Amino acid sequence: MSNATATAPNYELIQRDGLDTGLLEISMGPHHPSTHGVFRMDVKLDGETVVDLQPVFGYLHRNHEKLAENMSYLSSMPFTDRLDYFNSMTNNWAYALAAEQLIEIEIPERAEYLRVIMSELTRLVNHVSLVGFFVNDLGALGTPLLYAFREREKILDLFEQASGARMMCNYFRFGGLRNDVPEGWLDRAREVVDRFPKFLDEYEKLLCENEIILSRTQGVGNLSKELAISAGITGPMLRASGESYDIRKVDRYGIYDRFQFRVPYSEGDVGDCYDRFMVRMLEMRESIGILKQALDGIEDGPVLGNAPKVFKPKPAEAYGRIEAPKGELGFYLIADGTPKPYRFRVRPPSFINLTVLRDMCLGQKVADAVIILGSIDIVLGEVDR
Amino acid sequence: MTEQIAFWILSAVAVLGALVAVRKRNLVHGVFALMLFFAALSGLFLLLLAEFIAAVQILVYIGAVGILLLFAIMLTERVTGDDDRRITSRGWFCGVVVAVAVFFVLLLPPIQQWPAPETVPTPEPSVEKLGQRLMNPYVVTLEVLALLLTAALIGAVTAAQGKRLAKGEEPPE
Amino acid sequence: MSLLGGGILKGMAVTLRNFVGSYFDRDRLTTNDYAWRAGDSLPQHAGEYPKEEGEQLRDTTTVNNYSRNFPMLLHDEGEPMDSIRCVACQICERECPPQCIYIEKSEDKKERGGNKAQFYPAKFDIDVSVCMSCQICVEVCPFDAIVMNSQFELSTPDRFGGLLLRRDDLLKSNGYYHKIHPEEAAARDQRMAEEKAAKEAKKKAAAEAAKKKAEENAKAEAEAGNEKQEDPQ
Amino acid sequence: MLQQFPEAEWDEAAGAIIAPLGQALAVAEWLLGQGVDYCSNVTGVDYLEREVKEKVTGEDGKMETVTRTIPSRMDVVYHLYSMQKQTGPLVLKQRTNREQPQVQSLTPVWRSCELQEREVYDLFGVDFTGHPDQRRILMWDEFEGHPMRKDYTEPFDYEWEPTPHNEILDKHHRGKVIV
Amino acid sequence: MSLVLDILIATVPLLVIFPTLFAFTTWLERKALARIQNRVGPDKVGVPLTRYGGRFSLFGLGQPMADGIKMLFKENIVPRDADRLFHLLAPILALIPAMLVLCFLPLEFPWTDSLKPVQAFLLDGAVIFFFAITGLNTLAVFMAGWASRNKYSLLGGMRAIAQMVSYEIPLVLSAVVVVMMVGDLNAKEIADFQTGGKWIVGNWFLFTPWGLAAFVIFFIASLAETNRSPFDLPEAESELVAGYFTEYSGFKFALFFLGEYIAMFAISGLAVTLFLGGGAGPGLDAAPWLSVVWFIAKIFVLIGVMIWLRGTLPRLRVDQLMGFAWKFLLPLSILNILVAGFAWHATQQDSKTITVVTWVISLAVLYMTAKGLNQLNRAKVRPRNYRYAE
Repeated sequence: MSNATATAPNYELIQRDGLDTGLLEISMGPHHPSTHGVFRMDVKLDGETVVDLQPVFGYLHRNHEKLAENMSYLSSMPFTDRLDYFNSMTNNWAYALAAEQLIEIEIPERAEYLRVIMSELTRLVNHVSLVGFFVNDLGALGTPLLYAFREREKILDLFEQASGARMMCNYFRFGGLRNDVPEGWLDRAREVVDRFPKFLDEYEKLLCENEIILSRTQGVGNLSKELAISAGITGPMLRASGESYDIRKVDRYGIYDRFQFRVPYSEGDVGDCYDRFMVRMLEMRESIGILKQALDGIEDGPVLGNAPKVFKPKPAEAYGRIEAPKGELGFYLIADGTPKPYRFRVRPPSFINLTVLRDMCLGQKVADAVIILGSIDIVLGEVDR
Repeated sequence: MTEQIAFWILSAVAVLGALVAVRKRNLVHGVFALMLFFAALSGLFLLLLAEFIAAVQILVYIGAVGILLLFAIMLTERVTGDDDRRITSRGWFCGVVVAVAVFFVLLLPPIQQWPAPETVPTPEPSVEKLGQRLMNPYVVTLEVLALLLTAALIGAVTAAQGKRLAKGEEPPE
Repeated sequence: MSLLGGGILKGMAVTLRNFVGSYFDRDRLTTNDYAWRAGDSLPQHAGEYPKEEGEQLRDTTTVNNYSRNFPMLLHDEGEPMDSIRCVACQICERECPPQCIYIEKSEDKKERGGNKAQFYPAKFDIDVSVCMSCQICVEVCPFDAIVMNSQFELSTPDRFGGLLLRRDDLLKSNGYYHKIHPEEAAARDQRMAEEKAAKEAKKKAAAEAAKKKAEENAKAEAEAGNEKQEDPQ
Repeated sequence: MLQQFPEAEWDEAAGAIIAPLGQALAVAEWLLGQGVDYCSNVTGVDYLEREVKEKVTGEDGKMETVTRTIPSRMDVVYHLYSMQKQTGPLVLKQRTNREQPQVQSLTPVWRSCELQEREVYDLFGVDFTGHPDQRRILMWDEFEGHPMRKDYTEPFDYEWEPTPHNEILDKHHRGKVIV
Repeated sequence: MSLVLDILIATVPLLVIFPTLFAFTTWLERKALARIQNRVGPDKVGVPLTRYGGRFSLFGLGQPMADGIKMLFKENIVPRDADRLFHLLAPILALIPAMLVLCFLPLEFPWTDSLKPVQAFLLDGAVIFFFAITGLNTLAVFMAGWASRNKYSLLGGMRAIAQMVSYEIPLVLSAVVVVMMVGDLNAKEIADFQTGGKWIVGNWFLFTPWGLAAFVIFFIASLAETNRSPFDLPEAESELVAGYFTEYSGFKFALFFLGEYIAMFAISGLAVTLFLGGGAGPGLDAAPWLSVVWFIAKIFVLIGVMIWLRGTLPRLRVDQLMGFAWKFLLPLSILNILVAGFAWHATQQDSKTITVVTWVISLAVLYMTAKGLNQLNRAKVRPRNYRYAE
C-alpha cells in the first residue's frame, strides 16, 4: 500500500500523559450550540485534550434516496433543496446536470448564464455565512455572523424575487430554469455584487489580522495533502490542504469555460483551520469576478428548453457532479425506463469531508474540536440525508 | 454586647464547620465545610480588630489552600465527590487522645496568665506597623522564607513537568 | 500566543465604525432591506400587529409579490364554484412530492364560463402542515387552476383540522391573484389568452360560426383577468 | 486494465468495469498505482429478480416474445477520478449476490470509502471484508433490516397518530394514486 | 443600636444603587452589542398608551424590568442527580462576595460623613480585603459547576478555578505598584493621592509609564476575573453550552447574572480607585457629592470598553489563556514592580531631569519587555501563501 500511513485510521486512544487521571466522556450533541445541527460527537477528554472522538450521524436521516426512488424525476427536485439547505441552487444544479445526461436536451443560453449567476451567488452566501459561523464557534458574540447575515439577506432577497422562496428555491429544471427572472432583477443583482467587495474589505479587516483568531486557528486541525486526497475531501477544504482541484475547472460543466477565474489554494502543506478560512475568503473574490462577467454577458432569450414535465429516460446510468460550495456534490442516477429513477444516490460533500474529523481532532483541545468541525463546513441535511 | 453575640455565632459556625469537615464522606462537601470553618475563623480575627490577619486568612486558607484541595479532588477519578469507602475508625481512640492533648497545649498560655491582666491595651489597626516590622527587624527571615518558597516553586514545576520524552521513545506504562 | 499588535485594534475600529454607523446609515442595519418591494415599503406597524383587537390577519396578502407560500385554487369572476378552473384531473395529486393533496372527483359534470361541461373537484384538500411550497403542482397543472398564494398568517389552535385547507378555503378569485402576484398573473393570463386564441384559430376552419363567440370569450377572459377584484373572503 | 485483470468485465450499458470477485482490492491498488487517487462516490445498487419480456427473432424468422428472468444481484459502485491527471470518471463495480452480500472493502486504498462503505453496509446490508470499523452509521444500532433494499417494508410505525393527512396516505398505500 | 443604624446607612445605598445600575447595564450591553452588530436591540418594552398601539418605551428601558419579571416567574429546574444544597447555595455565594467588596470602594456619599469610624475600619487595608473576598467568587463558580452534575458544568467549573486563580496573581501584582507608590492600603488614601494635579488628571496613575502598564495588566486580568470576553471560557457558549450555569434557570440564574455584573462594577471600581483617580473630576469644590457621580461615570467607561471588547473578540483557548497569564502578564507585572520601585526612588529626588529620564527609561524597558515576551510566546507558524490556479 503506497500511503498506508496516511490512510490507515488510528483507532487506538492516543497516548495519555503520565498522570493517572480519569477520562471524561462527553457526548457533544445532538443538541449542542456548535454542532451545526443534530450531530453528535462522542468525545473522550483527558483534562481538556481530546483523546478519542467518534462522530455519530443519522439524527436527520430521512432516507432521501429511497423517497426519490419512489417518485418521478421532477418531484425529487424540491427535495434536493433540503439536502444542503444553505445552497439549494447548487443542489438543484447537480441534480439537473445528472438528469440531463439521461435525456438529451438542449439548455438555452440564458438559462446557462442564470445558472452560473445563481450558483456563484449561492457560493457567496455559503462562504460568507460559514466564516461567520466559524468565528462564532471561536466565541465571538455573533458580530461577524450578523454582518454576514446582512449580506446574505440581500442575496436571499434576490433568490426570492427570482424563484419565490428564499432558501428552498426549487428553481432549476431539466433543460433550464423554471421561470425567467423578473424585470430589473439583473440590475439589482449587479448592485448587490458591486457592493459586496466593500463588505468583504471590512470583513477581512475585522477578522484576518485579529491575533486571537490567528492563534486559535493556525496549526489547529492540520490535514495533509495526501490524506485529503485519499479521504476524498473536496471543495475549499481540499484546496486549503494544497491541492488546486476544482470541478469548475476540471469538468467545465455549464459554461464555466467562458469565464476567467482563478482557484485559490494554499501553498503549504499545513491545511489547518486558518487555511480553510482564508481559502474561502479568497474564493469569494473570485466568485464576484465570475458574477460580474456573467452579468455582463447575459442576453435575452428563453430559459427553459422543450423538456417534458414527466419523462421516461432509456435505461442508462449517469453521474453528474458540480463544485458545490462545500465540495463535490454528485448525483448518481440509474434509469430503468420508468418515470422513476431506479437508483438515486447523492454524493454529499460534507458527509465525506467528515471522514477525517477524528484524525484532525485527536490531540487537540475540546475547543479546537468545535472549530475544526466548524471549518469543515457541514450541513446536517446533507450529511444525514 | 454586639461583639459577644458575634463571637458566639462565629465560634458555633467554626466548630460546626470543623465537625462537618471531619465527618462528611463526600470530599467536596468536606472541603467546603473546611472553608466555612476558615471563614468563621477570619471573622473571629476581625472581632479582635486584626483585619490584616483576617484578610490573609481568607486569602491564603480559602483562596489558596481550599482551592488546592479542590484541585486535588478534581485530579482524582472521584470527580463527583462520592466516596463510599468506609472511613477507617480503628484508631479513633488515639485520635481522641491526641486531640485532647493538643487542646490542652493550646490552652496552656491562657492558663499560665490566669487571671488575665486587668488592662488590655486597645489594639489599633496596624497594617503599617506590621509592614514596618517585616521590613526592618524580620527582613532576613522574610527573605529566607521567600527564597525557600521560590525553590519549592521551581522544584514543583520540575517535578510536575516529569520526564521529557525523546522523540519516538515509548512513554512508560 | 501573542496578543500584541494591530489586529485587535483594527477589529475594534471596525466594530466602532459599525456602532456609530448603525445610527446614521440605514443600509448597515441587518433587517430593513425591503426597499425593492412594489408599492410602499414596510407595513405601517411592522412587528406590531394585530393592529386591531381580535384581528387574525388571515388576509395578510402581500408580503412581497414574488414570494410563494401555499397553493390556492383559482376561479374566474362570478360565483366561485361556477367558475372554478379545476377539472379534478388529479395530476397535481400524483405529482405532489410530499403527497399533501387529496382530490375527489365529482359525480356530475358542470358547465362553467361558457366552456363545455367538465368534472369539478367534489373535495380538494391540501394539508399545509405537510405541503412544502415547492410549486410542482402549479407547474404540472394543464388548466392553470392552481397557483401559489402568499398568505402566511395560518396559525391556528387546531393542529389537525386547522391546517387542512378545504376546497372552499382554497378558492380564490383571479383578481386576488392579480393583487398578490401582479407580474406573474398578467403573464399567465396573457399566455392563457394566447393558447386559447391558438386553439380557437385551429377550430376556426372547422366551425366558422363558433369563431365570433370564441373571440369574444377570449377577450372577456383577458378583461376579467385584468380587472382588480376584491377577495371574496 | 482489462489486460491486467483478464477476469474483469466491461459493462457497456453502464460504462463500468466489473471487478472480478475477490480481486477488487488488487484492482484498486493497481488503479491507485496508475494515478487514480480519488474515490469520489461509493454506493450500492440492489437488483431484485425480475422478468423481462423481450422480442426475439426466432429461428424461423418469426418475432416472438420471450420471458427471461434476470437473477437478483447486488452491486457496489465506486466512482473513481484522478486528481493528478484530472481525468475521470472510472466506474468500478463489485458484483455480489443479494442473499449474503460480501465484497472487499476498498477503505485501505481510498480512505474516502470509510464512511460511505459504512453507509452501504447500513442501508444495503453489504458486508465489507477488511473494513476497519463496520458499524451502522445512519440508522441506530438496534435497527433491523436494510432500508434501501428494494424489498424492504416499513415496520409498524409506533409513532403513528391520526392526522387529516391519513386519508391521503391511505389512498397512496392502496395504490389508487400511481405515479 | 447606633451601630446597626450606621451599618444600615452604609450598606443600604449600595444595595439599592448597584442592582439598579445592574439593570441599566444589561440594557446598555444589549443595546450596544446590538448596535455593534447593526441591529436595533430591545426597543419595544414600555408602557402602552392606547389599546391598539403607541407606547411610551424610551428606547426599551423597560426591558430589564421585563427580563427580571420573567426570571422571577420562571420554573426553577434542578437536575435530579444534582447536589440540591450546593445547587442552591452557589448563586447566593456568587452574589455575596461581589456585594461585600462594594463596601471597600471609596464612594463618598454625602450621608456617610457621620460614619467615618466605620469607614475607616473598612478602608484601612481595603485593597487586600478586596482581593481576598473577590477570590471567593471562584468557589461559587466551582460549586455551581460541581453541584449541577453535568459534565459541561464541571468542565466550566474546573476552567473557572484555573483561570481565576491564575489571573488573580497579575491582578494583585499590578495593584501592588500603586500601593507601593502611595504607601498605603487604604482605598481612600489612594484615591486622595491622585487628586489635584494638572487638568485634574495630572496625578492619575494611568498617566505614568508603570501605572499605564499596571492598568493594562489589571484591566486584562479583571476581564478574566469576571469571565468577560475574550476570557469567558468558563461559560464558553460554543464549547460548553453555558459552562457552569448550564443547569441554572429562573431566579438562580438571575442571581448569578447579578453577581457577575456586580463583580464587574466592583472590579472596575477598584480600577478607578487605583488608576483613574477615584472620584476626582471637575466641579468637586462646588458640589462634593459629584465625586460619586464621577466615580460611577468612570466605572461605566470601563464597562463600555468591556462591552466593546465583547462585541469584537473571539475567545481564547484554555492553554493560550493560561500561557498568557503565566508567561506574559506575570513576568511583565513583576518587572513592573521593579520599575516602579526604581522610579519611586528616582522621583523622590524632586529633579525634573531625573524624572523625565526615569519616565523615558521605564517606558522603554516596559515596552521592550512586552515586545520580547510577545516574541517569545509567539506560536511557531510558517507564513501563509495562497496561490491561484488558472
